[in-house]
Amino acid sequence: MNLIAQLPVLPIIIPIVAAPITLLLPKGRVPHLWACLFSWLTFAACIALFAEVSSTGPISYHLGDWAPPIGIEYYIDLANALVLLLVSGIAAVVFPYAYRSVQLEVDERQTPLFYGALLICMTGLLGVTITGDAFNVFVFLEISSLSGYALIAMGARRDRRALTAAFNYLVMGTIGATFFVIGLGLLYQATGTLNMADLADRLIGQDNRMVEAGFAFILVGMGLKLAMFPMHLWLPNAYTYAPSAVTAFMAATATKVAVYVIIRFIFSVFNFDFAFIGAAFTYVLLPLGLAGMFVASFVALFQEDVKRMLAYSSVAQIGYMLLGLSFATVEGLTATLVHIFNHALMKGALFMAVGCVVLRAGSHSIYAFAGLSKRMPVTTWAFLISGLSLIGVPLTVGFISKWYLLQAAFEAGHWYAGFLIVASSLIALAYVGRVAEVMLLREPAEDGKYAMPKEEAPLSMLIPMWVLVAANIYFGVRTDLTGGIAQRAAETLMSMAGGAP
Amino acid sequence: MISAELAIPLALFLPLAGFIAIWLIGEKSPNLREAATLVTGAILFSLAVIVFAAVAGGARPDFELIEVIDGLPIAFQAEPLGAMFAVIASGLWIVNSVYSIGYMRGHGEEHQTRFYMCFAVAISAAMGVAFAANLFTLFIFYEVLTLSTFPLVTHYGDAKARNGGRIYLGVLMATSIGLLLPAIVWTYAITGTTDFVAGGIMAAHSEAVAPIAGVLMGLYAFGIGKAALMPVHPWLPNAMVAPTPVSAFLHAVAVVKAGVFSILKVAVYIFGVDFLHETGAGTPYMWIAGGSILLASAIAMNKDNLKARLAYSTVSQLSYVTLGAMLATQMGVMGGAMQIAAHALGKMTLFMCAGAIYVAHHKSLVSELRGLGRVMPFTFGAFFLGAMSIVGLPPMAGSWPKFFLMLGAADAGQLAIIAVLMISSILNVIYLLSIPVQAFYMKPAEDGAKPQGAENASIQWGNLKEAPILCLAPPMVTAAGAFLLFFFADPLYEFLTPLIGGQ
Amino acid sequence: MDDWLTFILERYNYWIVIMLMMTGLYIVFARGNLVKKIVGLNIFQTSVFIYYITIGKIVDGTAPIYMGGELEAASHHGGKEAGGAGHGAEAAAHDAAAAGEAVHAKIDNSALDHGQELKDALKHAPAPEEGGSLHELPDAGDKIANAMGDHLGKTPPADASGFDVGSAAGGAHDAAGNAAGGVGDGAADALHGAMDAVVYTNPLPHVLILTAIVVGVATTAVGLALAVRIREAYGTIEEDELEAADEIAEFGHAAGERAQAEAGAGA
Amino acid sequence: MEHLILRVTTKLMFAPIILFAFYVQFHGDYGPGGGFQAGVIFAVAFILHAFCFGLDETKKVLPQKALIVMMVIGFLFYAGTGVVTMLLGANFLGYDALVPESTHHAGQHYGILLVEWGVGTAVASTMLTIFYHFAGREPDIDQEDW
Repeated sequence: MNLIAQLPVLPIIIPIVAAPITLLLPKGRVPHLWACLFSWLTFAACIALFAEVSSTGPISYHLGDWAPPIGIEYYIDLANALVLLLVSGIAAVVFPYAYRSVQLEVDERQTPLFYGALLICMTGLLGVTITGDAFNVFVFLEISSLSGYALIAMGARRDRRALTAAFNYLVMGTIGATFFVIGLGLLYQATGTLNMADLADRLIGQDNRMVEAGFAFILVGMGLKLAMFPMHLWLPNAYTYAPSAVTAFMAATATKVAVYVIIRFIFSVFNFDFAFIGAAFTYVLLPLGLAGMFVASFVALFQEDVKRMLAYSSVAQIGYMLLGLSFATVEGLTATLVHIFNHALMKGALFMAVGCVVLRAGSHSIYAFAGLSKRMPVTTWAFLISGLSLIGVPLTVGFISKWYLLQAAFEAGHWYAGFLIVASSLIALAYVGRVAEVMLLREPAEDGKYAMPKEEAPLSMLIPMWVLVAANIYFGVRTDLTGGIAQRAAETLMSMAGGAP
Repeated sequence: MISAELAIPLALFLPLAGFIAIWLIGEKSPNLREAATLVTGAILFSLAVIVFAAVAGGARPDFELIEVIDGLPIAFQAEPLGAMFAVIASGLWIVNSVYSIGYMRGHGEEHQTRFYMCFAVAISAAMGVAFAANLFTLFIFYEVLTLSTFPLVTHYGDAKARNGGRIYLGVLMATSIGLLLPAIVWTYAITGTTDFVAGGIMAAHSEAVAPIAGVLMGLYAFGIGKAALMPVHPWLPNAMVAPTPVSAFLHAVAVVKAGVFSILKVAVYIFGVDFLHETGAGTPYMWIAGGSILLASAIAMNKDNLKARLAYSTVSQLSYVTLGAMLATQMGVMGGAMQIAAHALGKMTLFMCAGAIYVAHHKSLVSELRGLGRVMPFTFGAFFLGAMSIVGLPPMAGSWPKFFLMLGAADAGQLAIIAVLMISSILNVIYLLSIPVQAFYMKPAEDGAKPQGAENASIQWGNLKEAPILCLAPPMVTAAGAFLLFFFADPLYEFLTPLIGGQ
Repeated sequence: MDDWLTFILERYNYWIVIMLMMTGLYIVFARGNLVKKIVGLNIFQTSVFIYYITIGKIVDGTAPIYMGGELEAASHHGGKEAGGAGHGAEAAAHDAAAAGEAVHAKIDNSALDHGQELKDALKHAPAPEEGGSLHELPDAGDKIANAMGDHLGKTPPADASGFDVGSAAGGAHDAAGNAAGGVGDGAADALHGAMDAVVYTNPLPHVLILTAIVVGVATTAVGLALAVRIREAYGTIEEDELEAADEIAEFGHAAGERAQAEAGAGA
Repeated sequence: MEHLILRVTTKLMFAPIILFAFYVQFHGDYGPGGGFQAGVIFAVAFILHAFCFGLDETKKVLPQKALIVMMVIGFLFYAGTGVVTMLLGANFLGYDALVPESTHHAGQHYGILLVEWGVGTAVASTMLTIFYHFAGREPDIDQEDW
């Protein structure tokens, strides 16, 4: 077996083979270690794949040796290699983190299922990213979503609202996925192919209503999946009541992958010759991105629950990504890709910090954070640094995102958007500052519901969390990986779509 | 002898080493901890002097740390203005540290370790601002400075401190992220660089910049919230909840100076004085600065709280620098630059005196100070000299910047500005000089506690009740500095000449 | 008037699909009962299945089963190639042998692969029915190529742009799109005559839908499982009652919570 | 005794249903059918059994633990085939590598059989697991309350 040649399929094969076996493992430590091991193997495969792609260019892998456009193709270029790296990297950090948190938050009998489902969820997300076949996107999307519903519902041990949240997510997610399939059906009817590259070829010149409708269905379907404002209503509850590890993982990856799908469809399947693409940029993505940035940030400001606050903040951050996209320039696309990566780092770290607090205080209400700096200083600082990153303070990844986004806005001539971007980060300043103030300047509760021992979270949680925090700083200073790669990826995507490079 | 190239990175990292040392020593041995602070300060000052000497010799030592985004390195380069700022900040930091020791111990404050740690980070950030070779680097250290001083402002942790801290952080971050960052990115988007270049980078892209130059200048003028141009000044009075050494640090050593320093840098090295003059982009802000000068002085007159009065005085004085930059004449810039130095010494003196009064007698209202001069003659003597410098009376350093600013205003043909400067000086006299005069010559009010000896008609040496020597000596040193600077204004002028294009 | 009627009647499948789709969506949003929501979701998904299947349906088509003689097989597969994969005529003619081989690839492979991942979701897998039946076909590649060439050659060139021929050759499933409908039909007739052999329905949508059905089953199973759990946790599956229960829990809780926390925090 | 007819019929039907499942399973190689359908039909036999004899009786025949094992094995059978082809030097699921010297792609034949077998096993066990879970849930609420 030639490992390099088989590399593109390994990120899928490794976790998907490992996942069912977790079901057979005894409860307790073993499923966790097993899942950890395979998440790291997957990460290693993704790193190798990324190195391969960035040195030799796009890779196409033919499943079952059937050549595209007939066979299913895995197509990896820089854009999805970056997302693959991100998803598997976050997974590699979340899996070790999960153990103690899951012990507390998930029914013990369900732990093998939990790790199995988390592996499958990761597989699904990786699959969505890696595949070059449009229908395959749907299949993988549903794999990740179905396991996601189950994972969210497992939070029911702590709060029964997890069940209703999961149910609502299921309904919305299924509608979204079905819309996506309708869109694919229309495209298939118009072209007779489902391979993305082939679709792109055959769509050239087909500016008819069927293609338009297909695009609209795909956009709305993915919009539901990625919680594009105003289709975000499922997200806050789902993220709030899911087990902490699940929230950290999904917040960092699931919506990002959906954004990636939109990018892939807009730039690699459709192209700028379609009038409706331009219209979608101007009349859909731009206003919705801006509205999401503000409305969601503003709602986040008034949340008593830190997890829910961060969930709304995620909706706002998705607004940034869509905004970057809507400029339809290389800079804008670069900004979106960079922000996809960076936001995953900061939100992952933030939700992990909340998970640590939940472990000790048993609550993610803001009152549980009172005086946290005196009880869990290590966690507090992790939260603060990633919070600063969310605001966009220099030397953190958030700043890099803001910089790219602002630059894109000014260069695209949308200078007003530039000011709206910073205005929205000021709201982020307000809501992060609110938590920071409670953590730093309030006295901890001595008794009552939020009293907790002066005890740090266990190292098994702190180390993964600080790995992400360190990444927040590292990638805030070194942007070769994010900025450089994202720019190259954006240029490729842009030239595919026939836009100005 | 350390080369100037090496001195720059050392100046940045040394305070961080001091930070770690302070952290490790902690409460175990306060003396050792303070020694660490002072040793760091002393070395830092000598490093700054090395750079200063090199710059005086015409060198432009530089250092590049890392390239963050293509074309956007974190890089440093010393030039006259920055070198001057570095020397002032690091020199006053030593004085401030000595004073802090006296104040904090005299007051029995808590969390002293955290206090000194934050100071160390803040001074490092101030060095970064001073030596920044481009706007990007400047912005980074500007934000670090804001964040590292936040724990200092909220030092007491009570409701008042929380509120003050909220305003402090809110205004500074809101202006820097909301206005300064877009301004920098905009500049970068237009010119493709953020480097500080003698003569400015805008002139080469004048076609693109000219229509928006006014807007851009506004973003800088208000975005650099630390310069406290009205109406973005509220953070400054609200930060007065902090212990006095912090106030001194904010007002004299680093924070506000970093603000006006940034404004000067932008005016001189980004816009370029000539370009600014041609486009007239600075004119509206010149008037705002003028208004700010008068308005803040007027408010200061009505403040009975000594620290609040000094705070508004700072708002007013800072606008001198902004005014100098916006005049867009060589003399204006020179006046602004010298004002940084002169005001640092003068205001430092005043704040430390205020703190000393508070430590010795727990008085914080101006009206309570009557007669106190007879008990604290050294403190009020220093206060008097500092106030003279701020007002701009010879033989104190503060007279030179006023002189140059008037020259600059005359050059620019803005006679009204000269009037503003004159009125401001008169107001300064009223609200600043009246304090020592009252303290020395007036009897204390009938009601309220009277320090023993305050009612005496003259100073009786046996009745003196001065603050501890560590609180008393620093203001006297800075007052003396302000006095000396008056006579050494020419070397400073020579040193700063490259700023205005001279050799 | 006639045109209108034809327009509407010819697309009867779309009307059915749209009606089902809207019914399903309406149920999802209008009904408070969680099980009914799932029923609505099912109807909604089913409409999409029907849509997919009808676009693959060919008038007079039969199931794609291996029917004997190699030549015949070749012609099916040739036909299927053009329709199933919907290649443009140029693409098909360009390298018919390769394309012919690719045909089965798409068919059994997509079935397999879509199935593969899905199975993982619920440990199901769809059946790649055609897989086996095609295994000999690559040998017949040359013949396919010839047959393809013939068919394409006989297609009336006048009204056949490359794209139309491609879709029409497949047996004129509606792939020609709204615009190309008439042309496609004509082309299809021409081809029917030309082929004089068994025409069959494009199987690819079926395979896709098999996959989608599995997803649907999985979704329904998860949804119902959640409904059961909700019933156990709340004692109801009516949405408004659930919301009321949560509200009571939250505000009964939250008011005390806040006071307590404030007191505790000494604020 | 009221279920007598049903039970006898079920007993009679059970074997033919299983047989038909196998037919669909293997004929899937040549015509309509295959692992998915076969798995469902296979599961139906047991579901019918559970309807007439009660879930507990069925669980004696096919305990839930066994189903999980079947599920995993079925899946691994499928994925394993793919991995084996990878080890043999082809791409994932490149069946031709199973019998590389064949002139008529016999590898395709074997590969699909193996995969289908795994699929059938997994589907049957999954269907039954779903059924077990729904049917076996303790009815802690009265029927009227639904």
